[in-house]
Amino acid sequence: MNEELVYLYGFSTRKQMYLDNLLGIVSEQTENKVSIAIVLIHDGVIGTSQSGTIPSLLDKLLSLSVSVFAMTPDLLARGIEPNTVDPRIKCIEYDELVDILAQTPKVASWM
Amino acid sequence: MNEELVYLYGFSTRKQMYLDNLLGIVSEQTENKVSIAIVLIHDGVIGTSQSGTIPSLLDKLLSLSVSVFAMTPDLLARGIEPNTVDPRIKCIEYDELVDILAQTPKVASWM
Amino acid sequence: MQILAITIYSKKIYFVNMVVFTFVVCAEPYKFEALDTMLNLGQAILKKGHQILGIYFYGSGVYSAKRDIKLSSSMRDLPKRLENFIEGNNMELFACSTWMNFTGLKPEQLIENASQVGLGDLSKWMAESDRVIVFGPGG
Amino acid sequence: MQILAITIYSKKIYFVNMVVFTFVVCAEPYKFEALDTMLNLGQAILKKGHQILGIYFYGSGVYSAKRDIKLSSSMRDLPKRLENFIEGNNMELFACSTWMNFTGLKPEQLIENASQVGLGDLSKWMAESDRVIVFGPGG
Amino acid sequence: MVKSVIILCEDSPIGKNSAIEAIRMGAGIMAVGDLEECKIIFMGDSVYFLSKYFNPEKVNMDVPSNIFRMMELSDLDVYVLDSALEIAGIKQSDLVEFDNVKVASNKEISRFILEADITYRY
Amino acid sequence: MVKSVIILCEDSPIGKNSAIEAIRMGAGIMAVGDLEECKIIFMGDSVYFLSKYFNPEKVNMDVPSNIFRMMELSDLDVYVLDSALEIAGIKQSDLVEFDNVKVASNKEISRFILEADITYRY
Repeated sequence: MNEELVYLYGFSTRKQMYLDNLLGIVSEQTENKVSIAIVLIHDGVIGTSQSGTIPSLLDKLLSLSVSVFAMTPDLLARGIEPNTVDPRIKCIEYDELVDILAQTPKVASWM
Repeated sequence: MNEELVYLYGFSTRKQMYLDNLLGIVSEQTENKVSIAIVLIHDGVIGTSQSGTIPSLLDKLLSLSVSVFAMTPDLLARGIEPNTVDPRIKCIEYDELVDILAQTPKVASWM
Repeated sequence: MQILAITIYSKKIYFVNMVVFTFVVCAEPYKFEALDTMLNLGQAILKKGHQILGIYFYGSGVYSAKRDIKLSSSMRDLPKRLENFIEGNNMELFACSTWMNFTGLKPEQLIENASQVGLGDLSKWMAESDRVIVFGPGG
Repeated sequence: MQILAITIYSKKIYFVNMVVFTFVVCAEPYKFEALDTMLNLGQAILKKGHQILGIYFYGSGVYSAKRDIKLSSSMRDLPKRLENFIEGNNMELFACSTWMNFTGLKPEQLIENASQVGLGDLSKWMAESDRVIVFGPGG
Repeated sequence: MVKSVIILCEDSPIGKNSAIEAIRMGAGIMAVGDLEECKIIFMGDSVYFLSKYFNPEKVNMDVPSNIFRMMELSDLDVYVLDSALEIAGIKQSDLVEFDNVKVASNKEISRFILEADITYRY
Repeated sequence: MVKSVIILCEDSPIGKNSAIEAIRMGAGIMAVGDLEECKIIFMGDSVYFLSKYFNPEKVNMDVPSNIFRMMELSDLDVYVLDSALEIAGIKQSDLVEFDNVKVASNKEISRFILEADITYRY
């Protein structure tokens, strides 16, 4: 919980194009040992469940040394059970999101 | 020019998800010897130029026995030179689109 | 059916019948290109002698039928283009009454000759049309 | 800076300072979820004791600040929620004047306590904020 | 002369209003009796709409019970693409229980589109 | 306190108004003098906007000369991702000729985002 930058990513990870761009940038940033958090919000939570197919680009993102979160309310709204979410993702509530936003100096809104 | 069904496809072929769905359906329809036309319109013309990278799903679509058209005005508006478009695609003007729409009994608007 | 033209393509002869179109537009203007393409395609359809029964605006497409907007001088005037298009070609323009409510648009805010109706009128048009072209909500 | 709380996480102690937020909303209501999330996140931010300077509506986001819409009984009343949110928490709501013009929205059609301003006011807010969260145009 | 209509949905039902509007539109055009048939096809991310666990209240959005009632009362046939359900991890037993909601294969949906007079994506 | 801003564009400049609005917004927030810096980054399908062959008049849409003037007159730095240009098949010599339009690598853009106070996608 001492990341320098947090991304709020709000697009279905099954829409390849946008995730491609995020992945390219975050890969580069983590290579330089910058500590990054990514919060999957809105349709960004789609594709995170192990009950279904996890898109390969999301899998790549999860293999980087970044902290990845998913918004529990967004999961539940879509009927996705947080228990089934890939264990590399931490499911969080709005009050935890607020703490992340307050404690991370920089926010990138990608939604 | 005696297709049974014409699709008007209006999304960037670099947005994988939508093209996936179209490809699945059209593949099935052509297997059953149905004659299909696809008109790439709006952002659907993106990805057609051999000067750039042709998305692999578009390439798959072009390898099916379907007639694929691209709207010349949409290409030119985006600065894509019709001469560079994959030769499996026929570039057409609005008046040719009207003929296709008038002569093909069924239209699917995917845009 | 009225025969409009005979065209020859790939050594075959085609008789082009007069075809009746209906348009449905579901995206807002200036953000997505749906309305622009509808106008471009509409002009080409009429030029070839086919008919357009009308244009139905659904969802945030209803914003496309609003008059009295203030544009900068370099921007195309879409409400005016639309007004000219339907007036010059004697066709109807309907905005979905449900979405007029959801957006708070009033009938008097619509462009010249446009009116609000329910989806029943769209189905009537569909049943009278040979082709229906739908410009989706965009995005 | 005002310290709001001390939290312990992974055996480390964190001092939580009061953080000042600004929101920007660029999508229309009922079509995209931007406005809903803004309200959810906004409530959570205030509950934790942080501050929100204001909400700026840009692009077709300006439709979100319109009052006087007619919803069906099963629909959430977003203009009312927004009105309650800014009124109960003493914050400002601005709609971009350029986009008010492009959409033909009039200041008197905006919800209670909302007003139209230029982008200069947004940059002033940005300069006074610790965090700016932007809800994009959607799609 | 159009008699049968197909509406396609591909987008997430929370992120965008497409699923709800496809049904509202389908029910609306079927109400008067000018058309004979309307099928709504859910594929891609839209399939979450038909999960019995779909719960927009979790993000303070509208419960779709009214929309489902519209769907039931009208003569809409709602189909959901089997492979899209699999990708989303939704089992058939997880689907909302309505008589007019059925699972269909890509083969069937491809045929539906060929049979219908018009098809459009909302 | 925010002093520097980055706006990201990913969408096609004809299909959606994102490219134009990103510049309008960037120019607008830089006009008053509260902020020190604003960079606009074009990637994905948005890069067609910066091709010198970009020509919206072909579909009867607005010529972006006003928007380009806005871009020039304000202190905006406009960057375009090199790999996105390559995918689109746009050579550097095909780019509009403005002093404030520059090609940047993924490495550079990644650094810009780290350096800026806030980043957002329009």
